[in-house]
Parts: sequence; structure tokens; C-alpha cells
Amino acid sequence: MAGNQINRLSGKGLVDHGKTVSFQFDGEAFSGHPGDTLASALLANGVRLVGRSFKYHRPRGILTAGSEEPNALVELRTGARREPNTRATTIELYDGLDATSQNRWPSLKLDVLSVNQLATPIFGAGFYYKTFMWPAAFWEKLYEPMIRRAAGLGYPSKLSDPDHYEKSNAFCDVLVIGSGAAGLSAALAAAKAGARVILCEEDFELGGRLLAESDEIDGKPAQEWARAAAAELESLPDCRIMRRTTVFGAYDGGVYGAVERVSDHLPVPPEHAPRQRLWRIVAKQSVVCAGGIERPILFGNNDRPGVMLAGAVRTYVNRFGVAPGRTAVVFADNHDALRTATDLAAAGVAVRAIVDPRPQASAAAEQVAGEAGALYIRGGIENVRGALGIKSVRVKDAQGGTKEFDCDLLATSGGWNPALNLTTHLGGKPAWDSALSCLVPGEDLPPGMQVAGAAAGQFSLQACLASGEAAGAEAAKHCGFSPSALRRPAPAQDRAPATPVWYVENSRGKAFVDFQNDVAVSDVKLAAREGFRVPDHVKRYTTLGMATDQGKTSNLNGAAILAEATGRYLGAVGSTTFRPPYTPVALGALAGHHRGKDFRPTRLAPSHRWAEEQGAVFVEVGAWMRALMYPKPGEAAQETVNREVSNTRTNVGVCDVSTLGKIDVQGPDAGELLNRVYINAFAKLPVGKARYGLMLREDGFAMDDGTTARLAEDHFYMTTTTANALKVSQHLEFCQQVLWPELDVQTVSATEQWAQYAVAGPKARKVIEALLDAGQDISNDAFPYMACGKFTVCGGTPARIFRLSFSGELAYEIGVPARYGDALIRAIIKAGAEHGIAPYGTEALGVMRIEKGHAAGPELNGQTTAHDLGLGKMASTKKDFIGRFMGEREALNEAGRAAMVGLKPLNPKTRIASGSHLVKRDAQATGANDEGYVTSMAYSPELETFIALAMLSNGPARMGEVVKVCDPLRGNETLAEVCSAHFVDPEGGRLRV
Amino acid sequence: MRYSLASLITNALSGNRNWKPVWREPEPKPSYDVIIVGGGGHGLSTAHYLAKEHGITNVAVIEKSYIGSGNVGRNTTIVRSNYLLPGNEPFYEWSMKLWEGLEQDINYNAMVSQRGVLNVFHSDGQRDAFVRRGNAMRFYGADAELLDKEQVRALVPFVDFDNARFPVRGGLFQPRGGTVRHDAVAWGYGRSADSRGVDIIQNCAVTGFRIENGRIVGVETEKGFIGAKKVALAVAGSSSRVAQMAGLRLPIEAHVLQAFVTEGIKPLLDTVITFGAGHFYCSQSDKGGLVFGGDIDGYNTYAQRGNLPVVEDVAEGGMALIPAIGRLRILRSWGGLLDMSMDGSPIIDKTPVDGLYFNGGWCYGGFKATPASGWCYAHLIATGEPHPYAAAYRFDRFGSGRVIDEKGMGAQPNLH
Amino acid sequence: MRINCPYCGARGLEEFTYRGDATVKRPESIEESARDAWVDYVYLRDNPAGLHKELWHHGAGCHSWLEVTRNTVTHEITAVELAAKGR
Amino acid sequence: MPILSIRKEGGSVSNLESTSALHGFATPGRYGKRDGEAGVTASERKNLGLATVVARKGQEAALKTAIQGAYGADLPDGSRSAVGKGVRFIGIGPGQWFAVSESLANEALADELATKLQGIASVADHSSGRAVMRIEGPAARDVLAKGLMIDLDPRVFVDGAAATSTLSHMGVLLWRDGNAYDVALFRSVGGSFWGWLRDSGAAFGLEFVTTS
Ligand SMILES: Cc1cc2nc3c(=O)[nH]c(=O)nc-3n(C[C@H](O)[C@H](O)[C@H](O)COP(=O)(O)OP(=O)(O)OC[C@H]3O[C@@H](n4cnc5c(N)ncnc54)[C@H](O)[C@@H]3O)c2cc1C
Ligand SMILES: NC(=O)c1ccc[n+]([C@@H]2O[C@H](COP(=O)([O-])OP(=O)(O)OC[C@H]3O[C@@H](n4cnc5c(N)ncnc54)[C@H](O)[C@@H]3O)[C@@H](O)[C@H]2O)c1
Ligand SMILES: Cc1cc2nc3c(=O)[nH]c(=O)nc-3n(C[C@H](O)[C@H](O)[C@H](O)COP(=O)(O)O)c2cc1C
Ligand SMILES: [Zn+2]
Repeated sequence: MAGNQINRLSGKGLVDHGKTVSFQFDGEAFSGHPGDTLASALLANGVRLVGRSFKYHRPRGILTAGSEEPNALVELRTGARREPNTRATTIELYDGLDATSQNRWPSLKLDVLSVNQLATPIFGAGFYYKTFMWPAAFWEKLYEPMIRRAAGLGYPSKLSDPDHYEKSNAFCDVLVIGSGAAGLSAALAAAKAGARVILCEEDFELGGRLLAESDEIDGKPAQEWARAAAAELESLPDCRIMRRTTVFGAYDGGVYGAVERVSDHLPVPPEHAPRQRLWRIVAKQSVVCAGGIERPILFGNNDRPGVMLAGAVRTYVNRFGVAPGRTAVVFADNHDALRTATDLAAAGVAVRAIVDPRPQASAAAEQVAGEAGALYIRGGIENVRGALGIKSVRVKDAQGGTKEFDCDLLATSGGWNPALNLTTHLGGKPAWDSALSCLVPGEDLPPGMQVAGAAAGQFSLQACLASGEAAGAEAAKHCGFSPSALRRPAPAQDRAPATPVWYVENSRGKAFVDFQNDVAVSDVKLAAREGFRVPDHVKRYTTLGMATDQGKTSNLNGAAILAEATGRYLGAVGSTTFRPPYTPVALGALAGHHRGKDFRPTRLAPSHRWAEEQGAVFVEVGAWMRALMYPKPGEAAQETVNREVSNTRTNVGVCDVSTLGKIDVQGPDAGELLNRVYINAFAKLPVGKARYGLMLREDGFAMDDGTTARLAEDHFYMTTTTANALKVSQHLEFCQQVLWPELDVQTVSATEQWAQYAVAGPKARKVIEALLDAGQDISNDAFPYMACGKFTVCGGTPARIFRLSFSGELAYEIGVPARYGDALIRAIIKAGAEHGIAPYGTEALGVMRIEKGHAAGPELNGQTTAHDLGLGKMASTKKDFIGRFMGEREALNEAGRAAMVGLKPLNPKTRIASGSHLVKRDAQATGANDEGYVTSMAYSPELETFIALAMLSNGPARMGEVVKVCDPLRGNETLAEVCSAHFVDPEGGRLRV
Repeated sequence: MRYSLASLITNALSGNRNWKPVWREPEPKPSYDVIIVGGGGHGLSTAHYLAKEHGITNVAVIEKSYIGSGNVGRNTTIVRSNYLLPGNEPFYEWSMKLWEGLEQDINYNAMVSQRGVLNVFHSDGQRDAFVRRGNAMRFYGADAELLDKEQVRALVPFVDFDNARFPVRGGLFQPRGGTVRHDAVAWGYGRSADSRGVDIIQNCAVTGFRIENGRIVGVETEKGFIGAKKVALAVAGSSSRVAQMAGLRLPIEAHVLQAFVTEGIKPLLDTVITFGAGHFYCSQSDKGGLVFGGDIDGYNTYAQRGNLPVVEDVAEGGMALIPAIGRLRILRSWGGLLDMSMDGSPIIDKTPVDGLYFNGGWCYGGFKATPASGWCYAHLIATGEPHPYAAAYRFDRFGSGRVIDEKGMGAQPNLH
Repeated sequence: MRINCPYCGARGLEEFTYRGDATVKRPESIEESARDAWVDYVYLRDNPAGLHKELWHHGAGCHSWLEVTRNTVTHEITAVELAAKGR
Repeated sequence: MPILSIRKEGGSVSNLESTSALHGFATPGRYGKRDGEAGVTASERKNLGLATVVARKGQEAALKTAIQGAYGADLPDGSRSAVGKGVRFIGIGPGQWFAVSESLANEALADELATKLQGIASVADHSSGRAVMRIEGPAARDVLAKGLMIDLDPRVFVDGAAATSTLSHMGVLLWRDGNAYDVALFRSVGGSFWGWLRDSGAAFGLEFVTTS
């Protein structure tokens, strides 16, 4: 098969000619060499047609040799690993590579939607804003689906990405971005000065343009110099070289985002290796040596396969050993591109002509043309023939004469633009350099950033080497190192003035500016005519620069056309904004490990494993998994809950409440702090007692509730709801540190330290007594309702016991150090066996608290006040506390507010769905009649009816009234009676036995 | 020039050489009846409705940059009316109605796409909260459906139902919700206002206000003083900065929200989806890019760009919801300045300065409000009375406690 | 963005939570006459473009509340202090 | 599980079996790359005494004197540790330290500290609330770098250095002990931590061994 590489230049370039690699493109088998990209291998095999454009489905080839490629996008890999829109110019060839062209049907050569080209006059810039409006209903049904199908490029896989990703963090003194002449010099200078250096290179080889040119450095071929520099860097202990790593963004504080393509050059990631790795690099200094990006000169049908940037042609010839064509024409307005003619000729490619659009003839160009055996013509390209690949070009000379050249390659260059994207990510603006005719990095670089080489507008090799070295040394100096004297003097005059030509006037056919998005010169002009006169408006109206290449090869040409069309100086027109990422970044890499079950950490309660053994059903509560219920085989969910509730109310149940937030509050002023954060008083709470408290936000709305126990004069133990644990800790720290730093109080989270179980039910005491070590008394007299204390259980295990009840039954909460949590639940079950103990989950817990009318999450929704929750009377009038003043605003206390009540359906068997809204019995379900909503609902096995808690306008004054419960979302309406929220044991007798 | 099939063809036949500017580029007049500060969606829609509904055409919209350069041109384009509280829901539902007739009204295709907005939930508690919201929507005549897991699967089969940390258990769906082409909204309203005589003055920042005896008399700008009987602010993320020039201190903080777009792909996602457990919401643009976003960065800023932690957070949410997007690539990320109000709801009101009006506090949700905001603001400016749909959007609600706090987060703008 | 915590050193944003303006002061009085001061404290903000004193909580680190002086236009941080001075 | 007879286990008496935070997740053995020496070795340091010591207002100097007297350690004013007799004190915040001890196991450390520091510091026990994992081996830094955004260069993160930070969305306290890193994590995330460690160490070969 190797024999099919008809355009391979034997022995030339850096590819490994000794080995072949086989691959497929559109189902056809080809071969290439290690060191090839898909693009170079395709070109080696004489394949020029690679893709179709976005709008007109025009046949497209390969324009560049790097990550700026707008045309040669393919679907790489198949099945779940399919990667649409992958640039053939950056895909490293591997054995078995399988790529498919995209945006064509039925085939690349014969594409039905290329009929769009016929309608190009109608499909001008922004045409869709002017049409598809009639009739209105047709948009969703007809126009939009049609547009959506036609738009987009490759097909995404709809299967879960099978590869894994990870993230890593790195720190350095100096981050060098790019490994061309400038980058290697910068890294060497900084590393030799002693700085910790990271060098990132998006390519798989170090060297940048050095790999692509036939330059010499210090008397050696540049490629050799690059290899030696890389080897020297590798040998330095504090220099880390990261190949295949693109720095995609600069962020505040010296943070750089980079993505390393760990396994993309392999068929599949090796075992244990990720596909890609996101790096967050924290650098004290950075040196951007990202090089330059060549821009084309535009002319009619400049998008034909075979039109290629002049620098890319050299890359294919010199680095990959591939002749991108057999017969070439060079069309350029600059000196640099003449090397293309030279290198092509040296590689045996016939160069027919060098076409120079500049007003003045160039003696140098004329000479190069002579040496390459080409004609030197001052003029422009008028047209390009050959839809699926260039067959010939027509050149119009300065005198108006035309000449047709048969050729299969047209190398074009309009000059170079610094790759300055990263220098603007923190809001910096590039500056216009009128001598170089390009944008260069501005003054307002991100803090700690320097720019060198072509990225700084230093285009000669000498200047790249010198500026790289100087920047590397300077960066090291900023980090406190003393670099040795610079080796390379900066060249005296390095600013070859450019006479840029942006496009050829009056050429035939569409001249494309933005290839991928099919934006032509005429579109930019049309936009200007319609009043879109700033680059950003033109971009948005025409989509210029919005494709996957982000206009790397087109933005400046676009601005130049706009400047001309609006009669302005190009330097004054400005530019659009560069944004991260520099090149597109896979979402998988940005997510790293955090997908699937690893999206977020999972917090497991101390009884988790035991609960699993019991067959518990779990539910996510924030980060926690909690047991929702413990179904017995064959039991329906409602039956389970009923059983758990009834058993708790008649015998005894146990529930893991360890997930509640627990905060240890110590110090002489602990009571005072609590006084200020709770609406009710805590300072005088006796030692050995607990109290329920409600906290407000400073705006007067309820924030959280819970019980707090006083374990010693200077020691309280606060509990919060599971959901708000972090928020409350943070709030307390705010109060301590910001509001009242004078208080002598210390808080620390104890949530993880204690495994805590609620043991509830008439027989609860018996169970606890069975666990208590001898000589301790928890009788009702010794340890009444709301008592708390330290005990030992199960032979010396330290325990805290609280006589608290959420269920409304006689109940205890028993806490032990969490490492005993698993053993304790087993011990509780064992001790309770003779009393009929059964575990209950959060569902049963919810039923019982609703039966008792205790507010919880659905009622503490951040929109309710103490008044709404029926707790207004609890508020102390003697002290200031968080939320007091704002909580007294009239609107937070007025009678008409929705306040908490109970609801019983007139028919006990009818559910009152949570989230239903309430209206008067005879009123319609409309906004004007809305009087509140149902917060929580349960079936009460004890009362044998559904019950609910609701927030009802003026609710407490409407006991006995029948209201309509409306759930139009599910088409239900029910009548219910307003009642007290305390459904079961309203006097609380059961708590106190 | 009216857009029609005929005008499109006629122009195509003449090489598209005869299209006229979509708006004029007038020099400012010495004075106007109304000056609107801010050429975003709200400013331009206000101008359109002032002219069309109230016949007030001696109006200038003054924009410091190019029109649409603000949030109207950088948002994730989601429109919906799935609000909870009575202060909000009727307003946003009115906005939905205006969207539905927008293109005929302004003769501009803004690609109003009613592809549906799906909010998934993961627990019974979240479901109940969504039910409360869905019912509130139905009470005010909006559409809402509660979907179970299988119905969600039918809409978005590639969501992770099997291996998720927070499994999807259902969703609240608003079929009439969807997306609208962001830029087209600015341009369409601008074109319509211009054609009715409104002057759109670009690249002209307002730098101060001239207030005499407590009454506004005009604005200082980069192009000099311009007199006005009434001045109406609609500067979104710049609200505090601009209001401060008139001596006002607002219940607003400026924050940044980032948004993202992937490379264009063939159709994947046919609806708008919002992931409750992570910070991620996503739709696919007609061009093929997945457009998505997440949480705000969370600190006061005027920098119009965000930081890496939120980029990662959003990607993590995306991968957790749709693990098939791992190999799709983010093409561009950007930020917009949000006027985050203290209760998360907007303000459309008079100010203590006579003749100076304020519109702001839209947080990350004002794009969908663009038509109704313009409608109600124009009403306020023209009549001096708040429009009934926007009657709750007053400054004094913070003093009285009649806040409109959809999320129940309190006076903490970065949490709304 | 990285905040140089006086206790922990420079740490990434993800370790902190934001609270906003550090210059607002909780009124001492709960008399009706303090109403404006309360509304100011809870709701009104200068929200400047430029230097801003603001509170951040180093929740994933030392749990300190920090008073950070930061430019809201450039994100440059010019000072970081413990909010509880003398702690 | 039967209730066992009373036995003494690290300072407290209990006939309840104690359970490791990694129990049921991590079993000893080799994970990831199989060939060659393990790049990273992880073990759980069980039964450590762990406690926070927070100075009371105005008592920081007194506290320092007391600790110096009792344990011969100078409480550090920053995020690093001081090792005294049997106890390591790690700075975790202004006026706050995290004490770690092998000899004063489990509750014993907090009990002793509370007694000795009565009135000058607030002491809270965390011996059950955290699991302490020891991570060591040639690839230890590379593994930790996948979760921690802390510069672990040995010249920066010197022996005894410490950091309170997050690791893969989990709060951790990390300190360096010789060439080993100790990571104290919250007990409830033991399984998630292990999942992260297993995945992050796989490329280097991870050996999980148990101690104590
Ligand atoms: C990333 C992101 C995603 C969003 N996603 C959605 C979404 O999906 N759905 C939704 O409903 N909303 C969304 N929003 C919110 C929505 O975009 C905004 O609330 C809304 O656009 C704000 O109104 P506007 O269009 O008038 O603002 P803008 O477009 O910001 O207009 C304000 C204008 O005022 C100008 N201005 C400022 N200062 C001056 C001055 N001194 N003189 C003159 N002019 C001045 C600005 O230049 C700007 O053009 C999002 C926002 C962002 C940033
Ligand atoms: N004479 C001319 O007109 C002209 C113009 C431009 C360039 N040049 C030549 O090009 C060379 C420029 O040298 P240089 O060192 O400045 O640039 P370079 O182009 O040689 O190297 C830049 C390197 O940076 C890498 N890179 C770019 N962005 C990156 C990112 N975000 N992350 C990681 N890697 C990234 C590229 O892959 C490339 O290897 C010189 O040899 C110069 O002579 C000449
Ligand atoms: C809905 C929507 C879709 C977008 N799609 C693209 C896109 O396909 N390509 C692109 O480059 N930018 C896209 N953008 C981003 C814009 O290029 C630009 O970043 C954004 O409007 C903010 O402007 P700025 O980056 O110039 O500040 C899109 C923006 C929005 C709001
Ligand atoms: Zn800190």
C-alpha cells in the first residue's frame, strides 16, 4: 500500500519512512507513516477533497497544517467514540484510524445539498432574518427543522462517552506556551536561570515552524537545533515539557487552563490512561510564544481543494515529506512566501508562476521565480477551476491580460498574524501595527505575561530566538532568579514593512473570507451596506469568525473588507474579541473524573451499610444518601411507610439522623451567640436541657431550625437541618468573626463525629435502657422531655443522649462516635427486638412530622416568616437577634399572608397533592383567586386519612373552612377542611411519659 | 423596506446591491421627548412600544457601544414563563404572548422557536416544588406539564438515566417555552423603532445626568449634552454605574454569567433542558452548536468574563446529565454582566428624580422578558402609571418587605 | 482568580464563598428611627466599578472571613485581611 | 453482629466494634497498573486521636505556653505542624489547631486536651469524624496533584507543611510527614475518596495496605 503514497517525497521530512501505518478515510484504505497527521497522510495519497462547507456544501480540501484549519474537518472514530468536526491537520495518524467526511449526502463527491449553491444570491448574509415568517406557525413545523437538519457539520454520537478523563494541577515559576524558536529559547533561558518551567506545546513534536522550514540556526539545520534544545530542556530537573498540550485559556491570578491529549494519538486509550487531561497551571510568569497564523489573499473560488496557505505547503514538504501537489502556482504579497516556491522546486514540484498582487514589482520575488523556473507575474488570481480539486487557475496581470495555468496546487499568503489570543483573554485589547499590517499584543497584557516571537510580531528567525531568550530571562528575573547574560542580540531592524493585499477585486465567483461558514467578500460588503459597520456587528450578521476555527485565518481579512466598504482606516476599525478556548476543548476533559456517580462525592450515613443489608431504598438528600424506607419483600411503598409509622407509634422505631448538621459551640459567650442567632432565648437554658430554636436571615425570613442542647455552662451542641448544615456553620462564623468578634465563642462542625439515631415510640425507653451501662437513669423524672446528657452505653462507649422528638412519641436521640455507628444500629435493633423495633426511613419520618405539624424543608422554603410558620410568638421581644428588625416589617406579619395550617380532605381517601394551590370553595383556579399552596402531604395511618400542611392566606383564622385544593397540572380538584396542623396528640402528652 | 419573499427575490436579482441600512445613523438632536439609555433588548423594545403603542416617536436610544453588544447579544436565548410568584408569573406570561406575535409585529424573523423547556427533577421534594410552580403557571393561563421519567426519556433519550449521581425522576415541561435568536431581537426591535422615527445613537456613552430642582432635563454624553423631558434607563449590567451618576444607590450588584457554545453538530437536542442537581442548562442553536450555561461566577464584577472553576462546574454538570457530550468541544465561552437584584426580581419604576425612570434587576433572566419589559416600561413612561403586569416591580418593596423572592435566597444577589 | 488568604496562602476561587460588600455596617439600633439604615444595610449596595471591599469566606480552608480589596473591572486584588482583625 | 465482650480499644472501653470509613470499599491489594513496583501506596492510619483546639479569646499566649509545657511543641502560626511528645499540632486557622496523636488514641486525645486546656481553649473530638489516609511512594505527588490544587513541590511543601483544601470536591486536611502525605478526610466520603484514589492511582499502580 505504501506505494499508493504518490505524493510522498521519499526520504524527506520527519516522518518515519521505515514504518507504515494504515488508516481509512470514507471507507477507503490508505497508508501513511508515523509522524504524519491525517492531513499529511491524505495529501501523500493524493487525496485533496476532504469535506464540505457549512452553508453551501462546497467541496473543501486542506488549507493549513495546524489547529487554525477551517476546512478539513472529519468525523474521527466510530460508534460511541465518534468525534465530529475533528481537524485532519491536527489528528496524529495511528494504525487503524477511521475517519469520515461530513456534511454531505450521499457522498463527499456527490452531495445533494450542494444545490444550495444555486441559491446563493438569496442566501446572502442574514437572509433568514428577512424571511421564513409566513405563516407564523410554519417556523417550528417546517422551516426550523429544515434549517437544523441542514446546519451543523458532523454527527454527534448519542452514546455515553466510553473513555475517561481526569484533571491535574501544576505550579511553576514560568509557563512557556509554544515550542518554536521563541518558546524553546524562552524555556531554556528561564530554566537555566533556575526557574521552575513548564513548556506546553499543542503539537506532538517540539519546534514549531522550525520543523517546517529549511532554516539554519547556529550553523545547524533548524530542525536539529530544535531537537538539541528539546534534549537540553529534558535534561534540566525543573523543566517539564508537555507535548500534545494546548493552553486554551488565561484566567485571573496566573491560572492557565490547558488540555493534554494523552491518548488521542492511539486507537483507544491504553488501560488506566485517560483520553485527555485538563491541567490547571498556576504560573507566576508566562511567556506566550504561540507563533503566527498565516492569512490567505482572497479571490474567486478560493475555496477549491488545492488552495493552500503558503506556509502550510512548506510544512507538508519539509516536515511531512509530502508534496501537496505536482504543479503549483504561488500567489503572495510577501517575501516569506517565496520560500514556498523555493522549497517546492527543491522537492521537484513544478512551480508555474509566482503571482504578486503588490503595486510594485519585487526584485527578490523575480529572482526566486527565476531560480524556481517560474514566471513572475504582477497581478491577481481571477478564477480557479476544478470543483472537486483545482485543475487550473486564471491569472490576470497588472496590464489586464489573463493567462490560464494548469496546476493542482495554489499556495497563497497575505502575510502573518500573531497568535495573540491568550494575551487578550483577560480583557486586553490588541494594538494595530501599521508597519506590519497586523494586530499585535497590546499594552494591557494579563499580569505576569510576556510575549515573544511571531506572537509578538517578531517575524524573523533571529528576532524569534532573541526575543524568546530575552522574555524567558525576564520572566525568571521576576521570579527572583538571576539569569546569565543573553546570548543573542536582537536584530537591529526586524520590521519588514508589509503592503498587504486582502482580496482580488473583480475576480470571478465567490471569494470566501470565512471558509467554514461560507462567508464571502460580498457578504461582508452587504452587511456594511445594511448598516452593520463594526466588526462585531458584521461577525454576528454574517457569522464571520464564528466557526470552529474562530476566524483564525479570516478575521483580519474581514475587518479589512469592512474598513474598505465603510471608507475607514483599517487600524481604526477594531477587531472582535478573542475568547477562550484557543482551540475547541472537549467537554469530557473539562469535567474530568466528575461524571456519572462521581459527579459529586457521596456522603454515607454511619448506618448505610447496615441499611443496605436490610434492603433499604435510598434517596439523595443533598450530598447524602439517606434511607427512604425499609420495604419488606412484596410490600408496596405506601404499605411500608404505613407499617414503619404505625410500628413507631405503637412499639418503637429507629431512624438514622446523623445527617443533621451538628455544631459544637463552646466558650463563655456561647449562650450569647445563640441568643443573637435564634429568635428565642438561649442564654439561660439550663445545663442538661435542649430547646427548639428558629433562625432568621437578616431580611427577616426563616433560615433554619433545630434543637440546641446545653452540655455544660460553656458548651452547646446545635443541630441544623441536613440541607442547611453548611450554610448555618458559615452563618455562625460570620456572626463570630464579622459581626461580633468581641464574643468569646468557638464553633466547629461535629456532623461527622457523631452517629446519631432517633429511637422513638412508647417502648423507646426500654430500648435505650437496655443499651445503657449500669447505674445510669433515664426515667421520666431523672431525664424528662428535652433533657440531655452524657452517658456510656454498650460497655463504656461514650454517648450523648437527648430526649427530643420529631415524631411526637416518647423518643431519644442517642449519639456515639461515628466509628461505632454501624455497631450501634445493630445493637439497637438487637436490644429492641423484644419490643418490636423496626427501622424507619425519611418517608415515615416525614409522615410523623406532618402529623405533628412540624415545619421542615418544604415549609422552610426561604419565603416564609416566623409568623407564617406559626412561630411568631416564639420571638423574644427583649433582645436584638439576626432578622429581628427586618422581620418586623409589616408585610412580613400581615394577616393576609399565607400561614401554616393543616388540611384534611373531605374524603379521607383523596390525596391532597403537595404543590397544589388553594382557592375558596367555590372559586375558580385562577391567579386572582390564589390563596396559598400545599407544602407537604402524607397518609396518616393513625387518623386513616390523607393530611397535609399548607400555607393559606390568613390560614390560622379559617379553621373549619372548606377550601378547594387545585392541581390543574394533573387535572385534580379536591375539597379539604382547614384544621390545626397538629393532627396527632396535639397536647403533646406522648412526649412526656 | 418591508421584508417579504418578494423583496428578497427582487434584491437577489439585483445582486443584493439595493438593500438599505437596517437603521439610520443619525446625529443626536438637541433634545427629545424621551431618551432611553441603553440599546439592549429592553431599551430597543421600549422604544418600539413607545412609538407603536403610545405614538411617542421623538425618542432617542443612546447606546455606548453597538446595539446588541450587551446581554441581549450574549445570552443563552431561553424564553419561558415558568415562574412561581404572583408578582412575576402574569408578567412573564404576557411576555410569552408578545414573543408569539413578535415577528409579525416587527417584520423581522427572530426565530422564535417554541421547542419546549424541560426542567428535570431528582427527588420528591423537587417534584413538589415544581408542581407548585407548574400550578402557579396554570393559574395564570400558562402551559405546564408534569412529566414522569419515561416521558422525559422520550424527549431526551441520551440523558443519563442509569448511572447518575442524581438520577432524573421526571420533569416540568413548558411546551410553549423555547429559544429566540438573540441578536435578531435587538436588530428587529431597533429596525422597527427606527422606521417609526426613533433615533438610535450608537457609540455614545451617557456620562452624566443634568438634574435641575429634582427634575431631569437631559443627559451628558460623549457627543455632548442632549436635552430630554424624560429619561429612561435600561442598561442592565451597568445599572448601578449609570444610576450612580444620578445619585441613586440601588438594591443591585453586578455579576458575571458565562455562556458556552460547542462546535456545530447535526441535531441532537430538540428541546431546552435544565439540570436541577448540577448547574447546567442547554439548547441547540439552529446553527448546530449546543448553547449552554450554568451558575454565575458569584462575585461582583464588571469584567464581562469569567473564571475557570465555573467553566469546569458547567462541564461537570453537562457530563453528568448527558454523558454523550464528552467528545463534543466547547468552541467559545464568554460572559455577560448581570444586574442581580436583592430578591432576584426586576424593577420597573420611577426614581426619586422627576422624569427619570429605571428598568433593571433582570439577573440572568431578562432576555425572555424583553417584549413585556419594553411594553410595561413604555406604559410607565408614557402614562406615569405602572402597568398592571409590572405593578410589583417597585423600589419600595425592599423597605416594605413585599419582596419577590422566587428562590427564597434572601438579600444575597449571588445566590439568586 | 486566586485569593491570597493571610492564613493559608494563595488559593483558587473554588475554596471560597462570596458575600459581597464589606463596607456595610449592621445598625446597632432596632428602633423605628433606624429603618433607613436597616434597608440600606440589607439591600442597598454601592456596587462600584473599580476598587471594592468585599467579604469572602475561606470555607474550604481556614474558615476565616476575609476582607478582600479587589478591582471589579480588572479583578486585581490589592489587599486581603482577616475580617476579624486581631483574631 | 454479636455484642462482644468488653475490650479496651485505643483509649476507650466499648463492646461495640468500630468501623473504618473505608470499610466495604477498599480491600488491601494492588490496583491499576500491575507490573513493576507500585507507584503509590495508601494505608489508613486508624485509631488516631484527632481533635481541634481553638484558643479562647485573648488566651492564645496562654495556650501556647500550656502546649509547650505539656507536649513540648510550639504551636505554629500558620498552616504547618509542630510535633511534640506524642502529638502533632497542625495550624488550621487563626488560633486553631488540629491535633493528631497515635499514643493518645481515639477519644483519649480530646479528653486529655480538654482537661489540660480548660478555660484557655475549646477542644472538640474528631477522632471518629475523619479518616486519615497515608499516601506515599514515588508517584504520590502526581496522584495527589489530580485532586489537590496545592503546590506539593518538596521545596515549597516542606516536611511538616499542611494545607486545608479540597480534593476532588471533598474537604481535606493534608500534611506532610517525612516523605509521606497524610490526608484527613471526612468520614462520610470514605467511599468517594477511595473511588477517586483508585482511579487517580491506577496509572502508577496503587497498593492499598492496612496498618493498625
Ligand atoms: C450569559 C448569559 C446568559 C443569559 N441567558 C438568559 C436566558 O437564557 N434567558 C433569559 O431570559 N435571560 C438570559 N440572560 C439575561 C438577559 O440576557 C438579560 O437580562 C437581558 O438581556 C438584559 O436586558 P437588555 O437586553 O436590555 O440588556 P443589554 O443588552 O445588556 O443592554 C444594556 C445596554 O446598555 C448599554 N449601556 C450601559 N451603560 C451605558 C451608558 N452609560 N450609556 C449608554 N449605554 C449604556 C450597554 O452597552 C448595553 O448595550 C442571560 C444573560 C447572560 C449574561
Ligand atoms: N518571515 C515571516 O514573515 C514569518 C512570519 C511568521 C513566522 N515566521 C517564522 O515562524 C517562526 C516563529 O517562531 P515562534 O517560536 O514565534 O513560533 P512558532 O510558530 O514556531 O511556534 C509556535 C508554537 O506554539 C504552539 N502553540 C500555539 N498556540 C499554542 C497554545 N495555545 N498552546 C500550546 N502550544 C501552542 C504551536 O503549535 C507552535 O508549535 C520563526 O521561525 C519565524 O521565522 C516567519
Ligand atoms: C446563542 C448564542 C450562540 C452563539 N453561537 C456562537 C457560535 O456558533 N460561534 C461563535 O463563535 N460564537 C457564538 N456565540 C458567541 C459570540 O461569538 C460572542 O462570544 C458573544 O455574543 C459575546 O460577545 P463577545 O465574546 O464579543 O464579548 C454565540 C452566542 C450566543 C448568545
Ligand atoms: Zn484561609
